[in-house]
Amino acid sequence: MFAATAIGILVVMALALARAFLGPTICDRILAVNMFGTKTVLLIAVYGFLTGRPDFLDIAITYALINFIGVIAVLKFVEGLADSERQPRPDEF
Amino acid sequence: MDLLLPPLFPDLLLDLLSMALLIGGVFLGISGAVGVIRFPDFYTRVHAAGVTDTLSAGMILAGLMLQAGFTLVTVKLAFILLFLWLTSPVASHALARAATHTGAKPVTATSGEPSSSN
Amino acid sequence: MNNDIVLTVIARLLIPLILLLALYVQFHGDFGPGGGFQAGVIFAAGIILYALTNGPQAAMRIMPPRVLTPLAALGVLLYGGVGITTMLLGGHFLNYDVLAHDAVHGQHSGILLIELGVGVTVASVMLVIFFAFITREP
Amino acid sequence: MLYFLSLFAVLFGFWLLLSGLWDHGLLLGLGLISSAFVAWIGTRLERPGGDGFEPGMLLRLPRYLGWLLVAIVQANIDVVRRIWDPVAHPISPVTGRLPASQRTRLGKTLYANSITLTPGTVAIEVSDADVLVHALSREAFDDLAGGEMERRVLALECGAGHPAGHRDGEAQG
Repeated sequence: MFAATAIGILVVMALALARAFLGPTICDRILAVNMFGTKTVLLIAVYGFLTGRPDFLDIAITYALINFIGVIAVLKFVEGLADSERQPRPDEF
Repeated sequence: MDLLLPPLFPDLLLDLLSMALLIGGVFLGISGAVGVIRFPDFYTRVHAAGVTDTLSAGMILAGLMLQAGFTLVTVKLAFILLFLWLTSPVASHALARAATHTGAKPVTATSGEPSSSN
Repeated sequence: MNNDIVLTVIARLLIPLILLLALYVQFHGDFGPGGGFQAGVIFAAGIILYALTNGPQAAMRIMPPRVLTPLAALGVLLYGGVGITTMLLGGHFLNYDVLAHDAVHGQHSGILLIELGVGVTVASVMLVIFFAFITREP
Repeated sequence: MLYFLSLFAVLFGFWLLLSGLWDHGLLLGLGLISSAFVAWIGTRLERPGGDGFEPGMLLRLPRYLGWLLVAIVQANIDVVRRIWDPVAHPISPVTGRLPASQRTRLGKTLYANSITLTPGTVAIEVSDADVLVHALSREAFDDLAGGEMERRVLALECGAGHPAGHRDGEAQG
Protein backbone atom coordinates (compact mmCIF):
# COMPACT_ATOMS: atom_id res chain seq x y z
CA MET A 1 0.00 0.00 0.00
CA PHE A 2 2.81 2.39 0.92
CA ALA A 3 4.71 1.31 -2.18
CA ALA A 4 1.73 2.13 -4.38
CA THR A 5 1.42 5.53 -2.71
CA ALA A 6 5.12 6.19 -3.25
CA ILE A 7 4.80 5.30 -6.94
CA GLY A 8 1.80 7.60 -7.26
CA ILE A 9 3.76 10.46 -5.70
CA LEU A 10 6.65 9.75 -8.07
CA VAL A 11 4.25 10.05 -11.02
CA VAL A 12 3.12 13.45 -9.72
CA MET A 13 6.74 14.50 -9.34
CA ALA A 14 7.49 13.43 -12.91
CA LEU A 15 4.59 15.52 -14.21
CA ALA A 16 5.78 18.49 -12.15
CA LEU A 17 9.26 18.09 -13.65
CA ALA A 18 7.69 18.06 -17.13
CA ARG A 19 6.12 21.44 -16.40
CA ALA A 20 9.43 22.69 -15.04
CA PHE A 21 11.11 21.78 -18.35
CA LEU A 22 8.27 23.11 -20.50
CA GLY A 23 8.21 26.50 -18.81
CA PRO A 24 7.43 28.79 -20.57
CA THR A 25 7.94 31.59 -18.01
CA ILE A 26 10.32 31.52 -15.08
CA CYS A 27 7.38 31.57 -12.67
CA ASP A 28 5.98 28.38 -14.21
CA ARG A 29 9.27 26.69 -13.51
CA ILE A 30 9.40 27.88 -9.92
CA LEU A 31 5.80 26.76 -9.42
CA ALA A 32 6.70 23.31 -10.69
CA VAL A 33 9.80 23.15 -8.51
CA ASN A 34 7.79 24.19 -5.45
CA MET A 35 5.25 21.46 -6.20
CA PHE A 36 8.11 18.99 -6.68
CA GLY A 37 9.42 20.01 -3.26
CA THR A 38 6.14 19.47 -1.41
CA LYS A 39 5.77 16.09 -3.09
CA THR A 40 9.32 15.26 -1.96
CA VAL A 41 8.24 15.93 1.62
CA LEU A 42 5.36 13.48 1.22
CA LEU A 43 7.62 10.95 -0.46
CA ILE A 44 10.10 11.09 2.43
CA ALA A 45 7.25 10.56 4.91
CA VAL A 46 5.84 7.61 2.95
CA TYR A 47 9.31 6.15 2.47
CA GLY A 48 9.84 6.33 6.23
CA PHE A 49 6.75 4.16 6.67
CA LEU A 50 7.82 1.85 3.85
CA THR A 51 11.12 1.08 5.56
CA GLY A 52 9.70 1.29 9.08
CA ARG A 53 11.99 4.13 10.12
CA PRO A 54 10.00 7.06 11.55
CA ASP A 55 13.27 9.00 11.93
CA PHE A 56 12.72 10.08 8.35
CA LEU A 57 9.93 12.37 9.51
CA ASP A 58 12.47 14.79 10.98
CA ILE A 59 14.00 15.11 7.53
CA ALA A 60 10.54 15.67 6.05
CA ILE A 61 9.81 18.52 8.51
CA THR A 62 13.16 20.10 7.75
CA TYR A 63 12.70 19.70 4.02
CA ALA A 64 9.27 21.33 4.13
CA LEU A 65 10.75 24.43 5.77
CA ILE A 66 13.93 24.58 3.68
CA ASN A 67 11.91 24.16 0.46
CA PHE A 68 9.78 27.14 1.46
CA ILE A 69 12.82 29.31 2.23
CA GLY A 70 14.43 28.32 -1.07
CA VAL A 71 11.37 29.21 -3.11
CA ILE A 72 11.00 32.56 -1.35
CA ALA A 73 14.68 33.35 -1.93
CA VAL A 74 14.46 32.57 -5.65
CA LEU A 75 11.27 34.61 -5.92
CA LYS A 76 12.86 37.62 -4.24
CA PHE A 77 15.66 37.37 -6.78
CA VAL A 78 13.27 37.10 -9.74
CA GLU A 79 11.14 39.94 -8.42
CA GLY A 80 14.13 42.20 -7.91
CA LEU A 81 15.45 41.37 -11.37
CA ALA A 82 12.10 42.12 -12.99
CA ASP A 83 11.72 45.38 -11.07
CA SER A 84 15.15 46.58 -12.04
CA GLU A 85 14.48 45.82 -15.70
CA ARG A 86 11.15 47.61 -15.95
CA GLN A 87 10.74 50.68 -13.82
CA PRO A 88 6.96 51.22 -13.96
CA ARG A 89 5.07 48.51 -12.14
CA PRO A 90 1.49 47.69 -13.07
CA ASP A 91 -0.81 47.66 -10.09
CA GLU A 92 -3.89 47.24 -12.23
CA PHE A 93 -4.46 44.96 -15.15
CA MET B 1 6.09 0.39 13.58
CA ASP B 2 4.09 -0.44 16.65
CA LEU B 3 0.42 0.34 16.47
CA LEU B 4 -1.08 1.57 19.71
CA LEU B 5 -4.67 1.25 18.61
CA PRO B 6 -7.64 1.42 20.93
CA PRO B 7 -9.34 -1.99 21.02
CA LEU B 8 -12.71 -0.74 19.79
CA PHE B 9 -11.25 0.12 16.39
CA PRO B 10 -10.88 -3.02 14.33
CA ASP B 11 -7.59 -3.09 12.46
CA LEU B 12 -9.23 -3.95 9.19
CA LEU B 13 -11.58 -0.96 9.21
CA LEU B 14 -8.69 1.36 10.03
CA ASP B 15 -6.59 -0.12 7.24
CA LEU B 16 -9.40 0.32 4.76
CA LEU B 17 -9.96 3.92 5.84
CA SER B 18 -6.29 4.81 5.59
CA MET B 19 -6.04 3.05 2.22
CA ALA B 20 -8.97 5.09 0.96
CA LEU B 21 -7.29 8.28 2.18
CA LEU B 22 -3.98 7.36 0.54
CA ILE B 23 -5.64 6.47 -2.78
CA GLY B 24 -7.70 9.65 -2.66
CA GLY B 25 -4.61 11.71 -1.92
CA VAL B 26 -2.65 10.20 -4.80
CA PHE B 27 -5.62 10.68 -7.14
CA LEU B 28 -5.88 14.35 -6.16
CA GLY B 29 -2.13 14.73 -6.61
CA ILE B 30 -2.23 13.30 -10.12
CA SER B 31 -5.28 15.46 -10.92
CA GLY B 32 -3.40 18.55 -9.82
CA ALA B 33 -0.34 17.56 -11.83
CA VAL B 34 -2.48 17.00 -14.94
CA GLY B 35 -3.99 20.42 -14.34
CA VAL B 36 -0.55 21.95 -14.09
CA ILE B 37 0.29 20.37 -17.44
CA ARG B 38 -2.84 21.31 -19.35
CA PHE B 39 -4.05 24.63 -17.96
CA PRO B 40 -3.40 27.51 -20.36
CA ASP B 41 -1.44 30.10 -18.38
CA PHE B 42 0.57 30.57 -15.22
CA TYR B 43 -2.19 31.92 -13.00
CA THR B 44 -4.54 29.03 -13.71
CA ARG B 45 -1.72 26.57 -13.09
CA VAL B 46 -1.32 27.98 -9.58
CA HIS B 47 -4.83 26.74 -8.80
CA ALA B 48 -4.03 23.24 -10.04
CA ALA B 49 -0.84 23.20 -7.96
CA GLY B 50 -2.97 24.29 -5.01
CA VAL B 51 -4.91 21.02 -5.25
CA THR B 52 -1.75 18.96 -4.82
CA ASP B 53 -0.50 21.18 -2.01
CA THR B 54 -3.63 21.24 0.12
CA LEU B 55 -6.04 18.34 0.12
CA SER B 56 -3.74 15.83 -1.57
CA ALA B 57 -0.99 16.33 0.99
CA GLY B 58 -3.55 16.41 3.78
CA MET B 59 -5.16 13.13 2.75
CA ILE B 60 -1.86 11.29 2.31
CA LEU B 61 -0.60 12.48 5.70
CA ALA B 62 -3.94 11.66 7.32
CA GLY B 63 -3.72 8.15 5.88
CA LEU B 64 -0.23 7.76 7.34
CA MET B 65 -1.46 9.11 10.69
CA LEU B 66 -4.14 6.41 10.85
CA GLN B 67 -1.44 3.81 10.31
CA ALA B 68 0.74 5.25 13.05
CA GLY B 69 -1.97 5.42 15.70
CA PHE B 70 -1.62 7.52 18.85
CA THR B 71 2.15 7.90 18.84
CA LEU B 72 4.68 10.67 18.45
CA VAL B 73 4.91 9.68 14.79
CA THR B 74 1.40 11.07 14.38
CA VAL B 75 2.46 14.28 16.09
CA LYS B 76 5.36 14.66 13.68
CA LEU B 77 3.08 14.00 10.71
CA ALA B 78 0.76 16.67 12.10
CA PHE B 79 3.72 19.07 12.24
CA ILE B 80 4.53 18.31 8.60
CA LEU B 81 0.91 19.00 7.67
CA LEU B 82 0.88 22.22 9.71
CA PHE B 83 4.06 23.49 8.07
CA LEU B 84 2.90 22.52 4.58
CA TRP B 85 -0.44 24.27 5.04
CA LEU B 86 1.23 27.34 6.51
CA THR B 87 3.87 27.66 3.82
CA SER B 88 2.21 26.50 0.62
CA PRO B 89 -0.34 29.36 0.41
CA VAL B 90 2.43 31.86 1.15
CA ALA B 91 4.57 30.35 -1.61
CA SER B 92 1.64 30.44 -4.06
CA HIS B 93 0.86 34.02 -3.10
CA ALA B 94 4.49 35.09 -3.46
CA LEU B 95 4.68 33.31 -6.83
CA ALA B 96 1.58 35.07 -8.15
CA ARG B 97 2.90 38.36 -6.82
CA ALA B 98 6.31 37.87 -8.46
CA ALA B 99 4.52 36.95 -11.70
CA THR B 100 2.76 40.33 -11.75
CA HIS B 101 6.17 41.95 -11.30
CA THR B 102 7.59 40.14 -14.29
CA GLY B 103 4.68 41.50 -16.29
CA ALA B 104 2.75 38.29 -16.91
CA LYS B 105 -0.88 39.24 -17.48
CA PRO B 106 -3.54 36.70 -16.59
CA VAL B 107 -5.94 35.47 -19.26
CA THR B 108 -9.26 36.83 -18.08
CA ALA B 109 -12.62 36.00 -19.58
CA THR B 110 -14.36 38.87 -17.83
CA SER B 111 -13.16 41.76 -15.75
CA GLY B 112 -13.60 41.10 -12.08
CA GLU B 113 -15.84 43.64 -10.43
CA PRO B 114 -17.40 42.44 -7.22
CA SER B 115 -20.43 44.66 -7.86
CA SER B 116 -21.20 42.87 -11.14
CA SER B 117 -21.53 39.53 -9.44
CA ASN B 118 -24.86 37.70 -9.17
CA MET C 1 11.58 45.88 -3.04
CA ASN C 2 8.45 46.63 -1.07
CA ASN C 3 7.47 44.22 1.63
CA ASP C 4 4.59 41.86 1.64
CA ILE C 5 2.29 41.56 4.66
CA VAL C 6 1.54 37.85 4.24
CA LEU C 7 5.15 36.82 3.86
CA THR C 8 6.34 38.95 6.78
CA VAL C 9 3.71 37.70 9.22
CA ILE C 10 4.10 34.02 8.36
CA ALA C 11 7.89 34.25 8.38
CA ARG C 12 7.69 35.93 11.80
CA LEU C 13 5.64 32.95 12.97
CA LEU C 14 7.94 30.34 11.43
CA ILE C 15 11.38 31.70 12.30
CA PRO C 16 11.42 30.72 16.01
CA LEU C 17 10.21 27.24 15.08
CA ILE C 18 12.92 26.90 12.42
CA LEU C 19 15.61 28.00 14.85
CA LEU C 20 14.38 25.56 17.50
CA LEU C 21 14.25 22.78 14.89
CA ALA C 22 17.88 23.56 14.11
CA LEU C 23 18.88 23.19 17.76
CA TYR C 24 16.81 20.00 17.99
CA VAL C 25 18.68 18.53 15.01
CA GLN C 26 21.92 19.71 16.60
CA PHE C 27 21.45 17.87 19.88
CA HIS C 28 19.72 14.74 18.61
CA GLY C 29 22.60 13.68 16.38
CA ASP C 30 23.04 10.44 18.35
CA PHE C 31 19.35 9.46 18.21
CA GLY C 32 18.15 10.34 14.75
CA PRO C 33 19.35 11.84 11.51
CA GLY C 34 21.09 15.08 12.26
CA GLY C 35 24.24 16.63 13.55
CA GLY C 36 26.18 19.82 13.57
CA PHE C 37 26.42 20.48 9.85
CA GLN C 38 22.71 20.15 9.09
CA ALA C 39 21.80 22.07 12.23
CA GLY C 40 24.06 24.95 11.27
CA VAL C 41 22.54 25.12 7.81
CA ILE C 42 18.97 25.10 9.16
CA PHE C 43 19.78 27.78 11.72
CA ALA C 44 21.37 29.98 9.08
CA ALA C 45 18.38 29.37 6.79
CA GLY C 46 16.07 30.67 9.50
CA ILE C 47 18.06 33.90 9.79
CA ILE C 48 18.25 34.15 5.99
CA LEU C 49 14.45 33.95 5.85
CA TYR C 50 14.36 36.87 8.28
CA ALA C 51 16.78 38.80 6.09
CA LEU C 52 14.61 38.11 3.03
CA THR C 53 11.43 39.37 4.68
CA ASN C 54 12.67 42.21 6.91
CA GLY C 55 15.76 43.30 5.06
CA PRO C 56 19.44 42.53 5.63
CA GLN C 57 19.87 45.38 8.12
CA ALA C 58 17.30 43.88 10.51
CA ALA C 59 18.93 40.46 10.23
CA MET C 60 22.33 41.97 10.97
CA ARG C 61 20.91 43.49 14.14
CA ILE C 62 19.94 39.99 15.31
CA MET C 63 23.20 38.38 14.23
CA PRO C 64 25.84 41.12 14.04
CA PRO C 65 28.78 40.23 11.75
CA ARG C 66 31.22 41.41 14.41
CA VAL C 67 29.93 38.58 16.61
CA LEU C 68 29.63 36.05 13.80
CA THR C 69 33.26 36.20 12.72
CA PRO C 70 34.65 35.32 16.18
CA LEU C 71 31.95 32.66 16.53
CA ALA C 72 33.12 30.98 13.32
CA ALA C 73 36.62 30.79 14.79
CA LEU C 74 35.27 29.71 18.19
CA GLY C 75 33.57 26.69 16.64
CA VAL C 76 36.81 25.49 15.11
CA LEU C 77 38.57 26.24 18.38
CA LEU C 78 36.04 24.10 20.24
CA TYR C 79 36.60 21.26 17.78
CA GLY C 80 40.36 21.49 18.02
CA GLY C 81 40.22 22.14 21.75
CA VAL C 82 38.43 18.86 22.40
CA GLY C 83 41.02 17.07 20.27
CA ILE C 84 43.93 18.67 22.13
CA THR C 85 42.29 17.94 25.46
CA THR C 86 42.01 14.26 24.61
CA MET C 87 45.71 14.27 23.67
CA LEU C 88 46.62 15.98 26.94
CA LEU C 89 44.61 13.37 28.80
CA GLY C 90 46.72 10.68 27.21
CA GLY C 91 44.63 9.53 24.24
CA HIS C 92 44.89 10.07 20.50
CA PHE C 93 43.56 13.18 18.80
CA LEU C 94 39.74 13.11 19.22
CA ASN C 95 39.81 9.86 21.15
CA TYR C 96 36.79 10.63 23.34
CA ASP C 97 37.17 7.65 25.66
CA VAL C 98 39.47 9.53 28.00
CA LEU C 99 37.13 12.52 28.50
CA ALA C 100 35.25 10.86 31.36
CA HIS C 101 35.77 7.94 33.69
CA ASP C 102 33.38 5.87 31.62
CA ALA C 103 34.33 5.43 27.94
CA VAL C 104 30.73 5.54 26.66
CA HIS C 105 29.98 8.65 28.68
CA GLY C 106 33.18 10.25 27.42
CA GLN C 107 32.21 9.53 23.83
CA HIS C 108 28.78 11.10 24.37
CA SER C 109 30.09 14.36 25.74
CA GLY C 110 32.95 14.46 23.25
CA ILE C 111 30.67 14.05 20.24
CA LEU C 112 28.25 16.61 21.70
CA LEU C 113 31.01 19.23 21.98
CA ILE C 114 32.46 18.42 18.56
CA GLU C 115 29.04 18.70 16.92
CA LEU C 116 28.39 21.97 18.72
CA GLY C 117 31.63 23.34 17.32
CA VAL C 118 30.71 22.20 13.81
CA GLY C 119 27.22 23.68 14.09
CA VAL C 120 28.40 27.06 15.36
CA THR C 121 31.02 27.33 12.65
CA VAL C 122 28.74 26.27 9.80
CA ALA C 123 25.95 28.65 10.86
CA SER C 124 28.31 31.61 11.33
CA VAL C 125 30.24 31.06 8.11
CA MET C 126 27.02 30.65 6.08
CA LEU C 127 25.63 33.87 7.52
CA VAL C 128 28.89 35.77 7.01
CA ILE C 129 28.98 34.69 3.35
CA PHE C 130 25.28 35.54 2.91
CA PHE C 131 25.69 39.00 4.45
CA ALA C 132 28.79 39.63 2.37
CA PHE C 133 26.83 38.85 -0.80
CA ILE C 134 23.67 40.72 0.07
CA THR C 135 25.38 43.94 1.17
CA ARG C 136 27.96 44.19 -1.59
CA GLU C 137 27.96 47.22 -3.84
CA PRO C 138 26.68 46.44 -7.34
CA MET D 1 8.51 39.41 29.41
CA LEU D 2 5.09 37.82 28.96
CA TYR D 3 5.92 37.39 25.30
CA PHE D 4 9.20 35.73 26.18
CA LEU D 5 7.53 33.31 28.57
CA SER D 6 4.75 32.30 26.20
CA LEU D 7 7.19 31.85 23.33
CA PHE D 8 9.43 29.82 25.62
CA ALA D 9 6.52 27.57 26.62
CA VAL D 10 5.47 26.99 23.01
CA LEU D 11 9.04 26.26 21.93
CA PHE D 12 9.69 23.86 24.77
CA GLY D 13 6.45 22.05 23.96
CA PHE D 14 7.60 21.81 20.35
CA TRP D 15 10.92 20.39 21.53
CA LEU D 16 9.24 17.78 23.73
CA LEU D 17 6.96 16.62 20.93
CA LEU D 18 9.82 16.44 18.45
CA SER D 19 12.21 14.71 20.81
CA GLY D 20 10.01 12.13 22.50
CA LEU D 21 12.84 11.26 24.90
CA TRP D 22 11.23 12.59 28.05
CA ASP D 23 13.34 10.61 30.50
CA HIS D 24 16.71 11.77 29.16
CA GLY D 25 17.93 14.41 31.60
CA LEU D 26 20.68 15.86 29.42
CA LEU D 27 18.38 16.33 26.44
CA LEU D 28 15.71 17.94 28.61
CA GLY D 29 18.29 20.39 29.93
CA LEU D 30 19.54 21.14 26.43
CA GLY D 31 15.91 21.62 25.37
CA LEU D 32 15.36 24.18 28.13
CA ILE D 33 18.52 26.06 27.15
CA SER D 34 17.65 25.92 23.43
CA SER D 35 14.09 27.12 24.01
CA ALA D 36 15.29 29.99 26.17
CA PHE D 37 17.93 30.96 23.58
CA VAL D 38 15.46 30.91 20.67
CA ALA D 39 12.83 32.75 22.73
CA TRP D 40 15.44 35.42 23.46
CA ILE D 41 16.13 35.75 19.73
CA GLY D 42 12.36 35.83 19.21
CA THR D 43 11.97 38.84 21.47
CA ARG D 44 14.60 40.65 19.41
CA LEU D 45 12.83 40.07 16.09
CA GLU D 46 10.80 42.96 14.74
CA ARG D 47 7.15 42.94 15.66
CA PRO D 48 5.57 45.67 13.57
CA GLY D 49 2.49 46.73 15.48
CA GLY D 50 2.45 43.44 17.32
CA ASP D 51 0.78 41.96 14.22
CA GLY D 52 -2.49 41.97 16.16
CA PHE D 53 -2.42 38.68 18.00
CA GLU D 54 -4.69 38.26 20.98
CA PRO D 55 -5.17 35.09 23.05
CA GLY D 56 -8.94 34.97 22.43
CA MET D 57 -8.21 34.11 18.81
CA LEU D 58 -6.97 30.69 19.87
CA LEU D 59 -10.41 29.89 21.29
CA ARG D 60 -12.18 30.95 18.13
CA LEU D 61 -9.65 29.30 15.81
CA PRO D 62 -10.95 25.68 15.86
CA ARG D 63 -14.43 26.71 14.71
CA TYR D 64 -12.96 28.72 11.85
CA LEU D 65 -10.57 25.93 10.86
CA GLY D 66 -13.46 23.47 10.77
CA TRP D 67 -15.35 25.73 8.39
CA LEU D 68 -12.20 26.32 6.33
CA LEU D 69 -11.58 22.58 5.99
CA VAL D 70 -15.06 22.07 4.52
CA ALA D 71 -14.45 24.99 2.17
CA ILE D 72 -11.10 23.51 1.09
CA VAL D 73 -12.68 20.13 0.34
CA GLN D 74 -15.48 21.72 -1.70
CA ALA D 75 -13.03 23.89 -3.62
CA ASN D 76 -10.79 20.89 -4.34
CA ILE D 77 -13.71 18.92 -5.76
CA ASP D 78 -14.64 21.88 -7.94
CA VAL D 79 -11.12 22.34 -9.33
CA VAL D 80 -10.62 18.61 -9.92
CA ARG D 81 -13.88 18.54 -11.92
CA ARG D 82 -12.61 21.41 -14.03
CA ILE D 83 -9.32 19.59 -14.64
CA TRP D 84 -10.78 16.25 -15.76
CA ASP D 85 -13.88 17.49 -17.55
CA PRO D 86 -13.12 20.84 -19.15
CA VAL D 87 -16.09 20.54 -21.51
CA ALA D 88 -18.80 20.27 -18.87
CA HIS D 89 -16.97 22.54 -16.40
CA PRO D 90 -15.00 25.11 -18.38
CA ILE D 91 -12.58 27.48 -16.69
CA SER D 92 -13.20 31.21 -16.89
CA PRO D 93 -10.35 33.04 -15.16
CA VAL D 94 -11.27 36.26 -13.37
CA THR D 95 -9.06 38.88 -11.73
CA GLY D 96 -10.44 41.52 -9.43
CA ARG D 97 -10.13 43.39 -6.18
CA LEU D 98 -12.18 42.40 -3.16
CA PRO D 99 -12.51 44.38 0.05
CA ALA D 100 -10.51 43.16 3.04
CA SER D 101 -11.95 44.75 6.15
CA GLN D 102 -9.62 43.01 8.63
CA ARG D 103 -7.93 45.53 10.89
CA THR D 104 -4.63 43.92 11.74
CA ARG D 105 -1.83 42.48 9.68
CA LEU D 106 -2.50 39.07 11.17
CA GLY D 107 -6.15 39.24 10.15
CA LYS D 108 -5.26 40.21 6.60
CA THR D 109 -2.70 37.42 6.46
CA LEU D 110 -5.26 34.89 7.65
CA TYR D 111 -7.72 36.10 5.05
CA ALA D 112 -5.19 36.02 2.20
CA ASN D 113 -3.94 32.58 3.24
CA SER D 114 -7.49 31.25 3.47
CA ILE D 115 -8.18 32.56 -0.02
CA THR D 116 -5.07 30.86 -1.37
CA LEU D 117 -5.59 27.63 0.57
CA THR D 118 -8.93 27.06 -1.14
CA PRO D 119 -7.92 26.03 -4.65
CA GLY D 120 -9.66 28.04 -7.32
CA THR D 121 -8.82 31.38 -5.76
CA VAL D 122 -5.39 32.94 -5.20
CA ALA D 123 -4.62 36.18 -3.41
CA ILE D 124 -2.09 38.02 -5.56
CA GLU D 125 -1.53 41.23 -3.65
CA VAL D 126 -2.70 42.39 -0.24
CA SER D 127 -3.01 46.11 0.42
CA ASP D 128 -4.54 48.15 3.22
CA ALA D 129 -8.16 48.10 2.11
CA ASP D 130 -8.47 45.32 -0.41
CA VAL D 131 -6.93 42.19 -1.83
CA LEU D 132 -6.26 41.40 -5.49
CA VAL D 133 -7.69 37.96 -6.25
CA HIS D 134 -7.29 35.68 -9.24
CA ALA D 135 -9.98 33.03 -9.56
CA LEU D 136 -10.13 29.98 -11.80
CA SER D 137 -13.82 30.47 -12.51
CA ARG D 138 -16.49 33.13 -12.32
CA GLU D 139 -18.38 31.04 -9.75
CA ALA D 140 -15.40 30.77 -7.42
CA PHE D 141 -14.88 34.53 -7.63
CA ASP D 142 -18.54 35.32 -6.96
CA ASP D 143 -18.54 32.87 -4.09
CA LEU D 144 -15.63 34.71 -2.51
CA ALA D 145 -17.15 38.10 -3.31
CA GLY D 146 -20.21 36.97 -1.35
CA GLY D 147 -18.03 37.77 1.64
CA GLU D 148 -18.66 34.82 3.92
CA MET D 149 -14.98 34.06 4.34
CA GLU D 150 -14.21 37.72 4.97
CA ARG D 151 -16.89 37.91 7.67
CA ARG D 152 -15.64 34.75 9.30
CA VAL D 153 -12.02 35.93 9.40
CA LEU D 154 -13.24 39.24 10.84
CA ALA D 155 -15.21 37.37 13.50
CA LEU D 156 -12.12 35.29 14.26
CA GLU D 157 -10.08 38.47 14.56
CA CYS D 158 -12.45 40.65 16.58
CA GLY D 159 -14.55 38.18 18.53
CA ALA D 160 -18.30 37.84 18.83
CA GLY D 161 -18.60 41.30 20.41
CA HIS D 162 -17.89 42.89 17.05
CA PRO D 163 -20.98 43.65 14.96
CA ALA D 164 -19.52 41.71 12.06
CA GLY D 165 -19.02 38.78 14.40
CA HIS D 166 -22.67 38.88 15.44
CA ARG D 167 -23.89 39.00 11.90
CA ASP D 168 -21.78 35.99 11.12
CA GLY D 169 -22.90 34.06 14.16
CA GLU D 170 -26.59 34.50 13.45
CA ALA D 171 -26.53 34.07 9.71
CA GLN D 172 -24.52 30.89 9.63
CA GLY D 173 -25.35 29.33 12.98
